[in-house]
Amino acid sequence: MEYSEKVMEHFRNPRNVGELENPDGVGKVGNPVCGDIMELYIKVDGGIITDAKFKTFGCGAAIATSSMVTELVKNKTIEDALKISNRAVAEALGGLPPIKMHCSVLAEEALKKALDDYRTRSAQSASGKAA
Amino acid sequence: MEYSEKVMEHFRNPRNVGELENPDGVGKVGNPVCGDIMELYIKVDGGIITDAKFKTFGCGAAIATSSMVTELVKNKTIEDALKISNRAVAEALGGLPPIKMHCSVLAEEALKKALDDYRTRSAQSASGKAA
Amino acid sequence: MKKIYLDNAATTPTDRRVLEAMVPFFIEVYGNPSSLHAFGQEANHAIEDARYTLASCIGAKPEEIIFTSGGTESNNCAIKGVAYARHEKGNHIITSKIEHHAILEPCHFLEKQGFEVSYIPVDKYGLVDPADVEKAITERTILISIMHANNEIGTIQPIGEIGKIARGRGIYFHTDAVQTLGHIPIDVNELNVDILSASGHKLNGPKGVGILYVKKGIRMLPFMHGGDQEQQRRASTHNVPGIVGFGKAVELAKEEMGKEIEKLTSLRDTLFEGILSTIEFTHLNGHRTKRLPNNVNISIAYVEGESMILNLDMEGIACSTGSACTSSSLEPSHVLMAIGLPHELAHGSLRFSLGRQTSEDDIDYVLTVLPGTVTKLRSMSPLYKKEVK
Amino acid sequence: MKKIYLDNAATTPTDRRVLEAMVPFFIEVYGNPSSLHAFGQEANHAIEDARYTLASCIGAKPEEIIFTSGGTESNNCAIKGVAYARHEKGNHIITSKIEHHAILEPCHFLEKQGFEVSYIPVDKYGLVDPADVEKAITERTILISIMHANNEIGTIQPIGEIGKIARGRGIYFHTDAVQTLGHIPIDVNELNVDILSASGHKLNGPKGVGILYVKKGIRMLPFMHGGDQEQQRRASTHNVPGIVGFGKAVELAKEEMGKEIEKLTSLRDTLFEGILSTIEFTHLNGHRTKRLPNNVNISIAYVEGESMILNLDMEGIACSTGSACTSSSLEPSHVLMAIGLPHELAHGSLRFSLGRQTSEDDIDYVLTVLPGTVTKLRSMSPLYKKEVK
Ligand SMILES: Cc1ncc(COP(=O)(O)O)c(C=O)c1O
Ligand SMILES: Cc1ncc(COP(=O)(O)O)c(C=O)c1O
Repeated sequence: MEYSEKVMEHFRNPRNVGELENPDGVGKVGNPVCGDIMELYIKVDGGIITDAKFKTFGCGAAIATSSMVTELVKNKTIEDALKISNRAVAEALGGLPPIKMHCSVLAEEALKKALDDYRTRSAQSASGKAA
Repeated sequence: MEYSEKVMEHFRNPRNVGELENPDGVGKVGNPVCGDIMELYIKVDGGIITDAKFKTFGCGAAIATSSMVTELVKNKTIEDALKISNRAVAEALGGLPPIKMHCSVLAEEALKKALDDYRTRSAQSASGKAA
Repeated sequence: MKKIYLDNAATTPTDRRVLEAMVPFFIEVYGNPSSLHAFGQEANHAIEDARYTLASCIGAKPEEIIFTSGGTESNNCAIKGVAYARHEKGNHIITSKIEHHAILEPCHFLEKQGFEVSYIPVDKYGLVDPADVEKAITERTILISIMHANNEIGTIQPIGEIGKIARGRGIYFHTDAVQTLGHIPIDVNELNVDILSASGHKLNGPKGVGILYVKKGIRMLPFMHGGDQEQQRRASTHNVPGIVGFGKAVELAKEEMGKEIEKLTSLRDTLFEGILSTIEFTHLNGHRTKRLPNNVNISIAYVEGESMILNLDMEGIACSTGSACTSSSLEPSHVLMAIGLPHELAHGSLRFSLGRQTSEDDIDYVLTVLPGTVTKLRSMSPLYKKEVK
Repeated sequence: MKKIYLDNAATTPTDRRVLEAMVPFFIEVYGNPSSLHAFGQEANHAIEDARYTLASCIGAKPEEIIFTSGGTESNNCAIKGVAYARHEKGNHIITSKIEHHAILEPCHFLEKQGFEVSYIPVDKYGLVDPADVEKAITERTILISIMHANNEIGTIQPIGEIGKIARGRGIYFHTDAVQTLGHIPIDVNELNVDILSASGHKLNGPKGVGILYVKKGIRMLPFMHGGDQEQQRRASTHNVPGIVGFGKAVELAKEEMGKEIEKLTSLRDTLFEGILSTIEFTHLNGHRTKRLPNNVNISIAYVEGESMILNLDMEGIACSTGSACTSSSLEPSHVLMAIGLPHELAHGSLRFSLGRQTSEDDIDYVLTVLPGTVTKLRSMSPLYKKEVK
């Protein structure tokens, strides 16, 4: 098993580590049994993701995919963000060892959850406003 | 598997190779299946074995035990010769590898057969004389 | 960059003196020890010398030592060889939950063939209770196999006691001594073992060579079938340089064992005490004293093992999580689970295994680097935040 | 004294260039290839390079190569691994009467476990007739294993043809190529083989390392159970120096094969023609042309093999009767019996196997010494006297 240079680069210097103060969407996935836990925070402004941060407990690939997905998602519309697949994350990292592909799946799931969360929240605040 | 120095010495320079012209006893043992064939010739004079020779097709141990048994038997009485066991032959050679002990058995058998042959012949010639 | 190798439980560098002893057997004395000619016989002498050295190091007779290709083969041979030889007597095997995969997998294979295996649990230090072994024995038990010391957490088992129980019941007793040969004293008579496995590369010998000690009178089938080598108990052309190297490694290990144990025990304690005292939320896995002199296994809460290893590697420090051969697996270590660690701690443990070349400076360096690495990873960890805030 | 090694079929000296390639992996790049850290990953690169070299030498893909501890393990793994994986499909195996013990003994072991094995006879040259193999196939045949070239008499089998038959019937086909890898061209696609065994020490590589080629899609159980190495198909810490050495040996053998075949074929023919023309009552065993370039096997009537070997050894010439691993056995070679030799001739045969270092002078020396040795032993032989007088 060996990581690509790009994975190692993101692992060494992960982008967007941390939490957002008042996030518009949060996605939490994984569990301690499989050894990977990811939390993804997004900020949305006018349908555009303006910021993204993560916290991850996990292996090198988990950290690198978290870092990459936050990079990929920034400045994207919600719609485009929904199209980001695990393969896209893995490819952006120059590939992942087969045994680590599940980390990219986790990153995709975290993103989907955060986007879901954003939509639930905005629906609520919309209905709140409407109420 | 390894031979003692003494075995190698007898193998390198086997004593008493050949046949006797008019032997008083001949012992032939072994067969091609097991890979060892021994022929032992003795000359007897006044109850004493005065000469012994051998021909052997066989491994290093077969040649060395043949050589040793001819040495051991010379100048022995028939009675003493009958007492020569395969162990005695092996010991006189400084031991044999376990897998080669059967060669010493063969040597003992060849000797016993030669002595038997001698006794049969002398009994015959005695009865011949008596008749 | 400094390069510090603290993964000696995975494998060790071959000692230069060992390599020097091996070299002639590649290019000069290259005969096949089974050959009758001088080239073969000279090689044969060399392996018999090594056999003698190995045997006398563990209190065995030379003819009780079989050379194999390593610890895994020795274990496969022990487990399957006894199972197949004694299956008319019974089909039950007893082992522990914390054995190396090279024991557990042969057991799983035999289970599919109709054998039954009891896996004895361990306490929180990783100790097997001999009473548990005794209770597990049935009429149909043919083999007990308990490792001498664990490769992950270093816990040393009460082998002598378990061996006594086995012997009292006429059951064969095997121990996997791959982590102990050359590191702590072994006497097969005191340990009451019938069969013992060891591997050359764990004691600064070469990779690809092992031994199986089989007490005289013990009945086993061969595992590697073929030629007549090793008294028909293990076929294949002898790995002469490997065997010679193993012999040399054991000779050196025996000479230096006393000093080595003293040095490593002290470095070991410095290392784990240093970690426990400078990094919060850490704890030592395994037993504090019934422990290999070279083993430090630490759980570091809120961080994951692989990312620790990669970070330490970037600083020139080589260590591992669990055993090397499963480091590509997603499952947390079965050993850490067996001692009762929760999943997240099992995923977040590090093994530092010291060796002949380890110095005080190396340990100091680890103690300097490690806290920063942990802080960095914890700052990314969603678990840390929650617990600590 | 002159020392001439003509037992290269038993084992070869390790080429100096091979040893040089290995040395760094003992003392510098000593990591466990399964480890994540730099020490491990560097070792991992080295074994993957070797895997690539091996694979491309036989027309395979790297992931189809499994490293083992030698030819015997590869053969055990092939035979038992297929048998256990496919026993629901059938329990019948086809092999030949002249296989190496490392095939025959696993087969005998499986017979005790309920498998059935057909041992195909050979003709007087040691050739298997593909039609005989075809006739032996039943509904329950799961594996055919026929060796590429015989280790005693050097006969090269029609593997491609047999492979075609096997493939046509959907039966796995294994070949023991221990005597051929690096000596004659091998292409697994042309040979139609699914599984192939080879061993490092037969081509001036190190002892204790082998390969098993397993075509993609072929189902086998592992033989050596334990860790996750080799895609879970063969456990145990990689023998890194051994694997690197094997890779280098194959690289060299491939480069030099053309010249080597030419040189050895010519020396081989000089040797056996010399013997046949100067010593009466001798004959060549095996096929005259479908024959390994390095193999001369001669029956010398009226003398026994071991005493020949010992006498030649006294003159500095190393050769063998039959295969080295059974040279301690009393039975005559099963191969020589299978080609129809009477017992006394089977007991009286010599194998000279030439190697990279063999020179014309060596062959001349043998031709000078041999007649005297034969005369000496015949003068002691009770068989000679009878027949010849
Ligand atoms: C306890 C234990 N048993 C068995 C083995 C397997 O030994 P090897 O890798 O030499 O096959 C190892 C190490 O890998 C080990 O630590
Ligand atoms: C044809 C053949 N198969 C298998 C083997 C066994 O190989 P190894 O000794 O490397 O186990 C040999 C040589 O010993 C051989 O000549």
